[in-house]
Amino acid sequence: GASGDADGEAAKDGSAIKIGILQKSRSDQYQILLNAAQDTALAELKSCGKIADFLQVDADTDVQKQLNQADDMIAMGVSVIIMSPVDANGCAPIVDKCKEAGIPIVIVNSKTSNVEDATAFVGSNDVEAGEIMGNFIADQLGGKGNAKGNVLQLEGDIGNSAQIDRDQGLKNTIYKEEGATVLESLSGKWLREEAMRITEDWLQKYPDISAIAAENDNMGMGALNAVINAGRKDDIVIVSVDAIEDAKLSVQAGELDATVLQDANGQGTGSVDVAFQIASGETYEKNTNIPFVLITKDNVDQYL
Amino acid sequence: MSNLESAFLLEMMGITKQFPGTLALDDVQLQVRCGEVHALMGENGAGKSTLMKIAAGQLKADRGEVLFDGKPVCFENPAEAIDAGVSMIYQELNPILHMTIAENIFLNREPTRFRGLLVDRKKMNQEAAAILKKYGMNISPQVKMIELTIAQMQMVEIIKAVTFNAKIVIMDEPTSSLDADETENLFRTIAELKERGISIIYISHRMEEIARICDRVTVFRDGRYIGTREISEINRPALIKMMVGRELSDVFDKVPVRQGEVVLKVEGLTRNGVFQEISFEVRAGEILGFAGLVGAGRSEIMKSIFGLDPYDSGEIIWCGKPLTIRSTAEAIDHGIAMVTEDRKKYGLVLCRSLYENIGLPNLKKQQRRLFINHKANNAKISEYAKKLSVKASSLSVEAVSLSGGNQQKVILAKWMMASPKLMILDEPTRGIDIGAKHEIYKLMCQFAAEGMAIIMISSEMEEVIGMSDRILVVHEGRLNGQFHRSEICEGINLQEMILNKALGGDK
Amino acid sequence: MSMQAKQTEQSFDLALFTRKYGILMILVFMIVFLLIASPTFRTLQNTINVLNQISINGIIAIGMTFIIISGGIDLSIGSMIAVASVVTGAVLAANPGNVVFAVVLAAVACGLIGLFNGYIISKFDMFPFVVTLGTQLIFRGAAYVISDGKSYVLTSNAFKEIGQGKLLGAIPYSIIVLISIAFIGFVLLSRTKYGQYVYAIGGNLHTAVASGVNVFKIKLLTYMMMGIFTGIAGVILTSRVNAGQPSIGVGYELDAIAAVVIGGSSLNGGIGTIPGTVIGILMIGVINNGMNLMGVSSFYQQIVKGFIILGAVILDIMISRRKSK
Amino acid sequence: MSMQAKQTEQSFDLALFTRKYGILMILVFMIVFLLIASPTFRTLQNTINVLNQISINGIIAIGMTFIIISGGIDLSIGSMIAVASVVTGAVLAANPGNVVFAVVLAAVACGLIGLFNGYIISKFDMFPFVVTLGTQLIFRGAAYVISDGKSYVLTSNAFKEIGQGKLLGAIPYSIIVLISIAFIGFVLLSRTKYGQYVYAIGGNLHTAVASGVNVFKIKLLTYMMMGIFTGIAGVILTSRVNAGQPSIGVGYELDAIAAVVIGGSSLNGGIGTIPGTVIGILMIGVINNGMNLMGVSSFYQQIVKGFIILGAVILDIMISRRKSK
Ligand SMILES: Nc1ncnc2c1ncn2[C@@H]1O[C@H](COP(=O)(O)OP(=O)(O)OP(=O)(O)O)[C@@H](O)[C@H]1O
Ligand SMILES: Nc1ncnc2c1ncn2[C@@H]1O[C@H](COP(=O)(O)OP(=O)(O)OP(=O)(O)O)[C@@H](O)[C@H]1O
Ligand SMILES: [Mg+2]
Ligand SMILES: [Mg+2]
Repeated sequence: GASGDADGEAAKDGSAIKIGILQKSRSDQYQILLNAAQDTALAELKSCGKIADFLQVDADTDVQKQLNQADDMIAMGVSVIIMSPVDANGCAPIVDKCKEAGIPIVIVNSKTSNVEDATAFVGSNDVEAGEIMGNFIADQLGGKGNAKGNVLQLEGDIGNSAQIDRDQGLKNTIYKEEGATVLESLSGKWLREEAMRITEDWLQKYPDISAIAAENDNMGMGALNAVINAGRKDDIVIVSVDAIEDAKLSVQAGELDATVLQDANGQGTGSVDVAFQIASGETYEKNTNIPFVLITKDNVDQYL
Repeated sequence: MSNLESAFLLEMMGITKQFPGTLALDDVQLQVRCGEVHALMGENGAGKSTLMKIAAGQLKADRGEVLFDGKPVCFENPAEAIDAGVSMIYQELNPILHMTIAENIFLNREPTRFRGLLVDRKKMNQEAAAILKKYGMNISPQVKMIELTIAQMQMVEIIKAVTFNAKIVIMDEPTSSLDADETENLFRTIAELKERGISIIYISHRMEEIARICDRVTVFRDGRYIGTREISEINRPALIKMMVGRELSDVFDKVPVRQGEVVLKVEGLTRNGVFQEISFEVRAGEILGFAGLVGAGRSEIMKSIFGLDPYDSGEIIWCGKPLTIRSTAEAIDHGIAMVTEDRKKYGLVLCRSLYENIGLPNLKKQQRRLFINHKANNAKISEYAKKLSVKASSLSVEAVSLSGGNQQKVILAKWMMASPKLMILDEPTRGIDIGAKHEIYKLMCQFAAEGMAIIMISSEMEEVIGMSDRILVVHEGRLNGQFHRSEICEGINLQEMILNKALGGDK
Repeated sequence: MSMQAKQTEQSFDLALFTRKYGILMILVFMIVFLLIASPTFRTLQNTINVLNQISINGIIAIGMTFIIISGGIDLSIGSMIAVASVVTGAVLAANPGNVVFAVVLAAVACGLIGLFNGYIISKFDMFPFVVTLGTQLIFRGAAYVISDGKSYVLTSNAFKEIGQGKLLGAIPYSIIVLISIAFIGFVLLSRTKYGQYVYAIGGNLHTAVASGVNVFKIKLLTYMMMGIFTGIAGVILTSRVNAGQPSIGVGYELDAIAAVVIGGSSLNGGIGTIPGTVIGILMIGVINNGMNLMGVSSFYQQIVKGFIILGAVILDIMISRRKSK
Repeated sequence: MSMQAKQTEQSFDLALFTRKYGILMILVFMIVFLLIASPTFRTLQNTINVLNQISINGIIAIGMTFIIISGGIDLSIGSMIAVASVVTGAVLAANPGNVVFAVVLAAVACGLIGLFNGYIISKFDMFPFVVTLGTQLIFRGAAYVISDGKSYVLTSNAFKEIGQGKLLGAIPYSIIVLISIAFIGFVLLSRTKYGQYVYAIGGNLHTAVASGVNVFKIKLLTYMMMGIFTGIAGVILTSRVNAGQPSIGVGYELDAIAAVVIGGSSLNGGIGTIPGTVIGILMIGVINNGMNLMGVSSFYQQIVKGFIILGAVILDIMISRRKSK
């Protein structure tokens, strides 16, 4: 991607740099990993005196809350803001406000609709995650172009950008397979118990299911529980996104077929690096793409 | 028992209780002997209920000493008072509506089985049935309270209180909603309790009851102790003077009023199962009395005319024109007002100020403007409050803080302010002290003289006879007889004749 | 006279039962409709499935019946479940063998939490709605603090059995737990002094006090019991999803309240029965299952559920009104 | 005689004001604490910030004050906001120039929705809690159906101004809207017949009926007004987040209810004031802002907020009790 300089040329003295983090959530398993990676990187910067301080606030997946927190942070006059946006459209105003206030902003994890106005972006493309899932299922069901079987889709909270993109990824892949049918998609609201309940009902309804694609691991694990309890794991392929701890363990144990790793560590560390580069006036990458990785039984050990 | 005669079971000395804005009790005393029926009297707001609530552990006194059975006590809550042997029938009825009669009577002392683990319903219902029978109530103990009439609820409350095996039973206006029969029942019960050496504190505004059943009387006025007398040694005027502080002339000083046009004419009004074929008329300036036993359906007739309840057939002719009343708003707009018998339910918004309570039905009339002129409005409200001598520290206090009788005055004030063409009064003086009664009667005459038509339902025979120009008697939802003022004056035993009709005689 | 007629039959309240009849008819109607419309619904397996799914909401709803009859409400259920989940998770993560200890600790923790609710509500005579609106935040926050926001991966197979295991391979344990709790609740509410007091407190607090009922103790007990039941439900849920999560259980109180209200309890207090609540629970379970079987989309599922809640309650009101007039 | 003394001063209810004093003191105390503890809190910019942030919750809380005083509650606020958001979004997506039409349509839609709530509640005399528990699902579902689950990207700059613009570059429009609505609410509640009737209905429904109040109409009006206010709040929120979303607004009713209750309104109905609610709104706003400024982690933010809600209400009760005993 393109590279650029931070607003103003002044290479700031480390003792004056204050980094503010707008977290999306502290309860979402993926976001926890991302937050932790940022935290580690920031703590290190602080301990060697490169930055004065940092501040993390969490929006609890509420757009308005994130907007308010951005206001508060701008009022506090931090040197740079890193944001994991709650919503692509909803958080776009934050980027504008930062621009207005002259505070650089690094967007991490998922994009805002006006991401090009932000100072920098570090993240992955969720459509890609959906495509990886779709391709994996196609491979399992007979290979691309020849895939056959009935697929069910567990969606996240409808309208959420991760849901929209991952859904798009699936639409780009498995939906296009002639031989495969996506029987139904229902929203498990990112929740394990909800996904489990829906899957239980599906298992009653459909005697012949070949695969379940869940838009996050939490739902994938819920579906897995239901499928195992019904004794039908051998017939059904389950894949989901995030590579949270128990999903990886489950892959290792040969239960969950695959999970798609979104590199929280890479995104977290990357975003802090870029933010620090901006604040201290160094050159930085405007767009950093951290790719998704498919984790199966074959390669799971290196991620545990 | 006789050796205990002089000993005091309950002694309350120097009791003081301050409410915000009101000194409800100011250094009062009360001494109740074992096995006596002790009357507590005083005007509305004198502090009777307050003192009794202190005795029953509902309220705590600011100062003063309570001796029970010779020992100083300080009940923290009603449970302690009950344990010690004090039980109370509260002035404001409080049944648990969705529980059965048996469950209400035996609340907190249910018979149990399996070592107290389970409630023995069978036993509870059997015992309750026996008790009900004993007190002349022919009802299953498994009927829910909500299905009872007010009088029946009151009887259940009484039964509950007297079966507590208490040493003292406090009765705060127990007869206010009972009819003659039930009152007799209660008096028998009281005599029985007395026999067993149980003391009774009896609060009532009805002089004749006091004279009949009480041994001694203590009088309060404005939160102060006035004195205690033997009933046998005090006559009625002297007692009234103790309470009111001055002499009262004849209570009913009804002035004859020239009657005007027919204001309301009702023809064949029927509400299926409640009342049938009711026809009558009332003229401007007339006071029309409705007599009958409690439960005869008088209130229901009036509620239908006022739009609170629906009716099934019949015609209402208002000032010569037929009128369909579908809601109270329509009735009020036409100039009908009604003081209902259930003051807590239909009369007051307890958590709001007296200003708001009195103003409520009058807002529409007060002005057609968008905003309320509080100043002018409140000035007018104060005028009416004063007219009815409402006793309150200010009109901005909440209605809940008023004594029962004063609450009734607030309701009267609210409707008088509406200056209706027809005022329906359902038991207007229930729970009201003798002085205030006097004033209300005077006001009724005054309003009648100004051309208002008045319908008065009352279970107090004296009141109906004393105030009405004409009396209609209701029996089981039907009109059964009419008496004119002229007959009233002839001095025959009208009371007996009305009672005969009310019981369904000559049908 | 009609009063006399009722005198003979006992303890089982016919009036209330007929009042409940309306809602029961709706449930029967729904079931019949689904039996015809959905081949899957007819299977025994699906029946077990439904029962299994309602067990968690059911256990909570039983506790909520007591709360609502006593004139209260508890909005902190969802958060309590989260506490139960992370407590179980934390214990099992430290030592997967400690299943009994984990379960007991979760129930005790939620019992104490319920006690806290009850204490504040009765000590300061506050609105349960407000108190639990506040404590709900506190408990959820506590669940996050305990788990540091993370989800515990559970590996104990014994623990997994609680929510996912079946007696003789057919009857899920969770159903057995629900039935036991419903039975205990039924006896407590309709056969013991405690139950009488719960009705009395909700029916008329002042009278209960004036009759010497220890309102403080009864309320405390009721909220504590709600806590314990929620703790049990939380453990089952944790076992079902096989993970201890602080974000779990959001909104569970609303489903439970809906079940209780559909079952004929009055939010004013003083009215309600356990059999009624059981009907309410079944109704919600059948709706959820039925819509999935019929392939109703997520958007419309909410709408249908909303209308069914409204319709059930309105119909119930109309039926009981007609009868009482 | 003592009557006369108080007769002169009117309309402004001193007793109620002193009752509110307690909560005002807590607010002042909190503000003083933050002024000392946080340098940022002292800035004018931050004050404007806080006001801006509370505007949405504030507008809803004003409407909720009427609802709660009338003895009701509305749990469907969050879903109504979503409807307002997608309606605005749909109109603007079709034609970005239609700002006025979009805003009016959103307010009208929510007004009708409120009317629907009010109709069911008063027609069938049902618990507002249950009704709005049901309609909440319906409205949320409707929002998803309208938008097909998608979020509308808004490009109109004029629309953006509503929630993000500032008068003279300093005072956000949303604050002005809040102040206007609070003022209208104040006048309506304390100076009009309608307001008196709302108090009467909430204080004692039967008495209101027997005094000729058209309860049906007043309830309908109140829920409709709640809807319109929520519609306005929804439009501001949509403009603030610059997107029309069906998933927006979840749980907003709870913050509004908390503000109203902190402000001294009784969930039993009949008691409450607009100034009290304004204090409640400010309190919640200051808590949220203060905790962000102090860098309190979100886990602890919830806990602190929960304790502050509890504490505020308990303190208020204790103060007003002390006065009354
Ligand atoms: N909770 C309260 N708050 C404030 N004032 C009160 C309260 N309860 C009673 N009062 C006041 O205390 C005084 C005594 O009231 P109380 O109810 O004891 O009178 P009472 O003698 O029983 O009258 P009545 O014959 O009308 O029943 C009255 O002035 C009343 O307004
Ligand atoms: N809510 C109700 N539901 C059913 N029946 C009722 C209800 N209220 C009253 N009744 C019945 O209506 C009849 C009239 O009762 P009510 O007590 O009003 O008569 P009343 O002549 O006005 O007596 P009172 O002297 O108490 O005014 C009674 O038979 C009573 O049982
Ligand atoms: Mg009294
Ligand atoms: Mg009557």
